[in-house]
Amino acid sequence: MSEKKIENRKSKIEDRRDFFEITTDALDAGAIARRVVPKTCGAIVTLDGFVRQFTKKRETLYLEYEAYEPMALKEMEKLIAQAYEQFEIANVGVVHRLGKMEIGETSVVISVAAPHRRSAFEACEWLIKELKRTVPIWKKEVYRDGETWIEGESQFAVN
Amino acid sequence: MSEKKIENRKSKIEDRRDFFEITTDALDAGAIARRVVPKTCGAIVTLDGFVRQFTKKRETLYLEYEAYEPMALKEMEKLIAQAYEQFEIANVGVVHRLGKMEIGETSVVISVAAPHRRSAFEACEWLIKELKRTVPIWKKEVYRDGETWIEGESQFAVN
Amino acid sequence: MKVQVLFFGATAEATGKREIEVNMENGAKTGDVFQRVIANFPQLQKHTLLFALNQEYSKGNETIKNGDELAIFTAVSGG
Amino acid sequence: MKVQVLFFGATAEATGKREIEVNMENGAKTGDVFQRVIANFPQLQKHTLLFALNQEYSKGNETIKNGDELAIFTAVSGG
Repeated sequence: MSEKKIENRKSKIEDRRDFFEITTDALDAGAIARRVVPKTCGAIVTLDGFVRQFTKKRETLYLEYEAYEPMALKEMEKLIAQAYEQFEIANVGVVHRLGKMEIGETSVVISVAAPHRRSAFEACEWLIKELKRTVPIWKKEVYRDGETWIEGESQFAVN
Repeated sequence: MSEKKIENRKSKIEDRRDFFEITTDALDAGAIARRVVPKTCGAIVTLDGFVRQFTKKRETLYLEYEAYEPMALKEMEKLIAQAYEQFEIANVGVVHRLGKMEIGETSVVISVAAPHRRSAFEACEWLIKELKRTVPIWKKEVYRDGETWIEGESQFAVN
Repeated sequence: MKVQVLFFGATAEATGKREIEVNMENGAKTGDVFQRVIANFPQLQKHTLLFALNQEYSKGNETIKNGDELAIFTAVSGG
Repeated sequence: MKVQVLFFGATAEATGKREIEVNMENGAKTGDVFQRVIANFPQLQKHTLLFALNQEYSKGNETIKNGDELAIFTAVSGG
């Protein structure tokens, strides 16, 4: 498991415990969420993204995720830093799983704790949107009749 | 555990599995979230509300939740029905715990699965806001030097 | 005509009761019941009170029936 | 001057390689490297490509240094 912790980030909240990780282990959304709990917060908002069985009626058998891992961790760290600039949040946890995933298995978990619920919802939604746009991770969908590397939409495209 | 399931609600999504429950058991947010997963969805948004240690610098030792249980279940059912009218969502799970809860223990979990992430975030946030406003559940905060039944703000107040 | 009135949380604590039975004349409104209960337990007046009839929020204008379940409680604080 | 170019996912599949080494003249820009790689692997042209230099997104205008780590990949699709 690649793991980084952010130290010394400015925040009004003491007791910081951000993390962003890439792992091939199965993800437990509830357990990840509880790691972002500071004493001054009363709510966590969690996004649990997982493998969908049907996309536009085409049946997916399983997925494979691959990452440019050191760059992915850097981009995750940037996203968390940007989230702190935009939202009043206390802690953020982002974990993305790599490798083969069966239907229903969790591929990504983003948990945000905040003193105010509203900020937690906003930051969590912003983080998943940006993660899908900027963090170098790719998924291959494997169907009965073939497989496709999914290509996202990105403002970074230069050609 | 009081448990109700909503049958026959209109939805574009097959494979419905809503639930709303009141329980004195410990809540596992991740496990609750996974119960709302239909095959056509790829994301769950979960709100995990728990016992805060400090509220405005006053230290809470523990909390006690009490409900007007049959009415609370009716109000939860209404909220879920209203959520389906307002948001394109696939499944909703709402579980509130009653009784004594220690610092950090989860008091409420709301999980929403939807084909589109945006709707899941919106519906989850709307549901917790409305639950706090309309569902007859009360919490008593117990401090070192006393205890208080917390009184919310409600549009239903008639005096 | 007898109706049941339930208390929860702060109202149970204030009245020292979880439930009482109230005898009302025919044709009485739920609001009449709530007023009578508050007159008997004036300590309830310092709270912002909500009312319910048969497990639905009530504005006090329903005519009561024998065996109705009424409730008086403070603004909710779950979550 | 030698730089390393990494491929991932669709670009690794299209090129049949995970990584290549490219020899460039002094003063070359990252964009020059990317263009040369695409010329050598024209099958990359049918993809929307993103570029990175030393694990940061690149617009192709940086001057390369010996040992730089470049990468060519398709628009990301994690989550």
